Amino acid sequence: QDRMTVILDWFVNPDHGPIIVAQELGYFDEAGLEVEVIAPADPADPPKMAAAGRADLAISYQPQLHLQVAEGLPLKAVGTLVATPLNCLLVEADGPIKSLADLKGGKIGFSIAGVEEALLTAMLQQGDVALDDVELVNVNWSLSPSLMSGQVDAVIGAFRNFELNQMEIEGVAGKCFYPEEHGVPSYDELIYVANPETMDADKIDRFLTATARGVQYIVNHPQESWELFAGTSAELKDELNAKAWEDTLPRFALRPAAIDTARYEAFEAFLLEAGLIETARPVSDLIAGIEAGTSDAADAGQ
Amino acid sequence: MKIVHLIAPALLALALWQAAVVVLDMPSFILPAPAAVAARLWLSRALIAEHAWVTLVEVLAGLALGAGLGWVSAVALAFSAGARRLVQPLLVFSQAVPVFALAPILTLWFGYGLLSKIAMALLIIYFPVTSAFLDALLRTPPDWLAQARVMGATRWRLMWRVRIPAALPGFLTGLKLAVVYAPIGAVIGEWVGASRGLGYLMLLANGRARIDLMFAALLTLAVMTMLLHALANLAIARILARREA
Amino acid sequence: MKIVHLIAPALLALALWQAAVVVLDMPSFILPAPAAVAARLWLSRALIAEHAWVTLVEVLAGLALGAGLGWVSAVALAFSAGARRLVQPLLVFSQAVPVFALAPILTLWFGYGLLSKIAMALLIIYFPVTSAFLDALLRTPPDWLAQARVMGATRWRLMWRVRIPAALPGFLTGLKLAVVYAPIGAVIGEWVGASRGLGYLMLLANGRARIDLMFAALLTLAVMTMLLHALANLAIARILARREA
Amino acid sequence: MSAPALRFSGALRVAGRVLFDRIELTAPAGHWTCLLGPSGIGKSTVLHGFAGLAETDGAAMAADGHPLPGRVALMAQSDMLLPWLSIGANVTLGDRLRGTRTDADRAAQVLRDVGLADLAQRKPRALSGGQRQRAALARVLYEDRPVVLLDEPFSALDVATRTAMQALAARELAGRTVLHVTHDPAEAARLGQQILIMTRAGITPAPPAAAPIPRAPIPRAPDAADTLTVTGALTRALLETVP
Amino acid sequence: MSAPALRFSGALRVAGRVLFDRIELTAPAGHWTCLLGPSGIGKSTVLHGFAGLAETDGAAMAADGHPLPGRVALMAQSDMLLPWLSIGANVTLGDRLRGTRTDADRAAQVLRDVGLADLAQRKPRALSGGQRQRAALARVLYEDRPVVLLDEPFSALDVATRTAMQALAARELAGRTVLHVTHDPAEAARLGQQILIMTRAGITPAPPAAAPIPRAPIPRAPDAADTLTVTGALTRALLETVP
Ligand SMILES: Nc1ncnc2c1ncn2[C@@H]1O[C@H](COP(=O)(O)OP(=O)(O)OP(=O)(O)O)[C@@H](O)[C@H]1O
Ligand SMILES: Nc1ncnc2c1ncn2[C@@H]1O[C@H](COP(=O)(O)OP(=O)(O)OP(=O)(O)O)[C@@H](O)[C@H]1O
Ligand SMILES: [Mg+2]
Ligand SMILES: [Mg+2]
Repeated sequence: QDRMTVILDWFVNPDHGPIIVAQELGYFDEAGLEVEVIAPADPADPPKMAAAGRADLAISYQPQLHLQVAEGLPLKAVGTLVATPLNCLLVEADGPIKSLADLKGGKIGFSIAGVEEALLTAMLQQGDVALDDVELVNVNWSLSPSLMSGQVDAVIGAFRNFELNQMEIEGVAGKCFYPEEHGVPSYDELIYVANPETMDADKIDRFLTATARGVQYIVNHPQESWELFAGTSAELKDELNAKAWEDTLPRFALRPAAIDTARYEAFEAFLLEAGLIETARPVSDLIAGIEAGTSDAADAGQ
Repeated sequence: MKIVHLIAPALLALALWQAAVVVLDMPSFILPAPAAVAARLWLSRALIAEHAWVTLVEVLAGLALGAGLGWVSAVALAFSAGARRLVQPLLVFSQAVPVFALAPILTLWFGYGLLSKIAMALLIIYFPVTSAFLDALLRTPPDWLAQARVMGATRWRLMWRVRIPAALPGFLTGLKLAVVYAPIGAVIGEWVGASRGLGYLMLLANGRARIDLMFAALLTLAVMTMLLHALANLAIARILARREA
Repeated sequence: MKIVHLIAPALLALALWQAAVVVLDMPSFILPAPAAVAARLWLSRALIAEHAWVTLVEVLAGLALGAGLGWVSAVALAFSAGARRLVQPLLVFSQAVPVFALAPILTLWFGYGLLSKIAMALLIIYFPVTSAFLDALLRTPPDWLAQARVMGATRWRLMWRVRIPAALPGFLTGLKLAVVYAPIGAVIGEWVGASRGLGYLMLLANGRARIDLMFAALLTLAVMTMLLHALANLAIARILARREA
Repeated sequence: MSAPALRFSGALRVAGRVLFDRIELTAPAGHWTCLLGPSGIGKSTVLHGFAGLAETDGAAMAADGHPLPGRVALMAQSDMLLPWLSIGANVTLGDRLRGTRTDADRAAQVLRDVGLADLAQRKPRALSGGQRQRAALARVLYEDRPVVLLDEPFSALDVATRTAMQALAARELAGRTVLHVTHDPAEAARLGQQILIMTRAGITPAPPAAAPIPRAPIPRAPDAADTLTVTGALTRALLETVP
Repeated sequence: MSAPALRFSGALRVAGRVLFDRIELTAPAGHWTCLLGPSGIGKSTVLHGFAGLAETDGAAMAADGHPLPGRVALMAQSDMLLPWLSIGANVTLGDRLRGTRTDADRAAQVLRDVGLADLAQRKPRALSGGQRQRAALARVLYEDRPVVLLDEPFSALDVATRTAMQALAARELAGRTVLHVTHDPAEAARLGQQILIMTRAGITPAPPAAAPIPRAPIPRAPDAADTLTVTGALTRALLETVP
């Protein structure tokens, strides 16, 4: 059995379904892996720990990877966990904001992730609103409360599979403007990253294969897999997680080892244009297993 | 300490809380009503108790280590003005570092286990003890120092027999602060990366908008803090009452 | 205070820092080398200065309010054992509430402006001042109280002329702690919701993986804290030296 | 504001311990009473009783039936000066604790009387033991109360200063009810209009009839024959008290 | 460990103020020297000089040339008892500060000698003023040093206790160099083998030739004729010192 340490992006939640299910069903065992899953409180830490060699694998966000690589962190993407954006610009469904244009002069709350200004600039452009026309407030720990209590008109950084459900549970209907529908190139929200120098490609390979079986099981047995997931820990069993499970299910990457290089290329270009990075790097700097100059490779993880 | 001294402030707190909810029309996703939190506390009692136990262990460990280390440091610093000038700014520095900058460093050193959590709690508890005790150690009445000097006291014995006992009230002031900071210290330690403990539960509940659960955990933490404080206060009052009588 | 007393600890800190980086082989994205941070500090000096200014204003406002309110509360509580029993647990309670539970409540009341940040800083500063000062106020030497009683002192004048001056060292102990906590208090206040200030800058830099910028901001904060502390220490030493001579 | 007689009648207790089941003492109105006795017998405790500082259960009272608080000034056995106040400020402390007007002229006067005029700005720590005692004396004189309790007020003074201070106190406190604890028989002989000795057996008048207290007004001459006679008689009486 | 003579020769300073530009004092080896003088003149400061507590620039020294520290015991003007230690523990404090063995029997003995055997377990706060002073005396006796500095050691004691304590001190400190500050001429006449008076003019031997210090060993009888003569002569000399 090879030992392996995986750091999640945050505490265990339905986004991590495939890993938990693979663990519970013994898929890792069968792949000869003894996987230690660590749940941090701060999503900024896992990539650093992976880069520092403290973990074999970390879960991060694709937009973050671009920034981190630009800042020189020895990290590359090695797989995909959730293959669509989850982030969205959330407003109250019954509120005054019917279209992006209505945000002119409004307040938008965000919880710092680094790229929200870029996302907002692109999205607001579609409503002919400039970033200077809105007031940005870092609301850190209270994304949906600040929206529901009317302190801000919209929040960016909300996850469509959570905050929407959460508002529904609180009895306030929410509405998402999806970045990928409003001028932002589509991207993979949750990805696996590792330090390309120190990583053990074989272990990672086996890990991704096992999680692929996990995804398979989830897709085939949505109800059983939910019960399996919720059974791992008492605090996971609640209405919100149940709803989130359903909403996350179709978004899991069915082929975790596959990485869409085009998405990385496009997002790198997007960030360059937004001024968040100074030079566009080739995808070979972002994705493991891609030779420099072979940006047309479709699948890196074979 | 009569039981009414425990109940009266609790009732006052409940009244204030209920008033905040009703009068200020607080939405339940920001501040749930006491009744809702009580219900959640009852429903999730097993869950909360399990996590509270973890935190309590961290609190006690952090407190013992923090107070012990604070005591030792204050005494060491009291010996030498040079050390004080050199080290005190660094202690101050340590208090200015926010968790999120420290967390990666701590976990890199100590890993994700109990150690990094206790290190974090310690960092929070340590400072007030050291600071208040050192302050008191540097204020020994000069007449006593003179008398001890004439008696040929060695530096260490002077410290042990005169300066430390004379500074006891200062140490206890620091300890009282530490007792109050210990639980929040442990909770912050849990943010360094934990999957157990009240801090974890609160952060999880908050992130997933289970505000009633968060407040139930928070209430548990607050009660833990207040009980610790009441206990410490009682013990300290006993010690001081016996001291010169 | 000679200039060497400022430089020696700075050099020690730098040496420790450099040693941590070199000996422990700290990756630069977890703890950048001093030189890298210094370079960033210089390059981004305008940006950092702008945010530091915001934080400094919050720190000074929080300090003035926190120390002032702490002073007033300690005196009020020293008057009445009943009030103490009722209110002290609530003060302790207030210290057990983590920021993220408080943040939505604070911003709901105070909005996203300066107020909520000052409220947060105040909450952090207030407690050590109140606690240390109250402790000292309750320890007035009984002989002085007796003498004042014979002289027919009114309660308030007894407080003002005897108990408060006698407790001055305790207040100053609390104040020294407060000075150290004020900057981190302001920074935490900025996490509650802000678009300016060193706390915001640190969060942003952390989010953008610009660790050197984060540490440059952190260093600025730490230096601010240490200067405040050194200043307070100096002033306090002067006050105490003049007090009985 | 006439000076009342003082009467103590009942148990003498301190910190929960009973020193005497019953003790009787009367200090006549407007007169100077000296109280002597072995160390640790309870003299200071009696003074504290009249000052309202001991649990006396009403054993200590003014003979005129009015409450004592507000009419008493106490000079305690240790100086009780506040270390952060100058000597001048310590002298007028009473006024500032009561919120009554301070009389700067009177304060300057009493400080001059006790020989500390030049030291009014100093803090207590910067004084010698005898200077501190005189500052405490200045304070009790400044207080200007009808009942004055003095606990070994001149014990730290040299002969010359002590003689001068005794004369000062006798002059300034004339007409007040003074209860004065002292260990110095000569002092009692010079100042006492009544002299009491406290022993395990209780409080008894002294000296014996053979050497009655002189009629001369106080302060009496320290070297007058009858003063010396009383001193001798008192000394003998005190030497007989087994401590 | 033979007792050295003490010599003070130079400026007398306290807290940066110069009290005397130059002052001379010798306390002969193994003898008892009494120092009298007006309040505030600088007597305690001289003692502090020998105790190593004042900035004397070497003005205070032992005549044998060896350093004084370690050979001196000081009984200060205020009792300096540590309030959190019992009387018994206060008496043996010196040993515990030095790390030398405490002698429980000797401690019990000195406490019995000063009449505090029953109070050994009490804390200082629970004692009367005179009891605290005797505790401080017990401590200085327990210290057992060749040089002993006493600053008004019997000032808070009644006549009987004072007489007993004087006798005790004379017996226990025989053969040591004692420098004893006092305001009581009778005490000086009883104990002094040399008597000095400190005035603004400096330190001069007393009493005058007309009343020489008696040859009798100390403690002398308080009521012996020559003791009384010396007392009288000293009192006169002291009354002439203008404070
Ligand atoms: N800390 C100080 N700062 C300034 N002056 C001081 C200080 N301590 C003492 N003095 C002054 O030094 C002088 C000598 O003081 P010292 O205590 O030696 O007097 P003394 O002769 O012992 O008097 P007493 O008989 O009253 O005890 C006094 O006039 C006093 O005011
Ligand atoms: N706080 C206390 N607790 C217990 N006993 C006390 C306390 N204070 C005083 N005593 C005892 O009460 C007795 C009387 O004390 P008090 O101070 O009245 O004596 P005194 O006659 O003034 O003696 P002195 O002449 O020594 O000042 C003493 O034996 C003392 O030990
Ligand atoms: Mg007494
Ligand atoms: Mg003196």
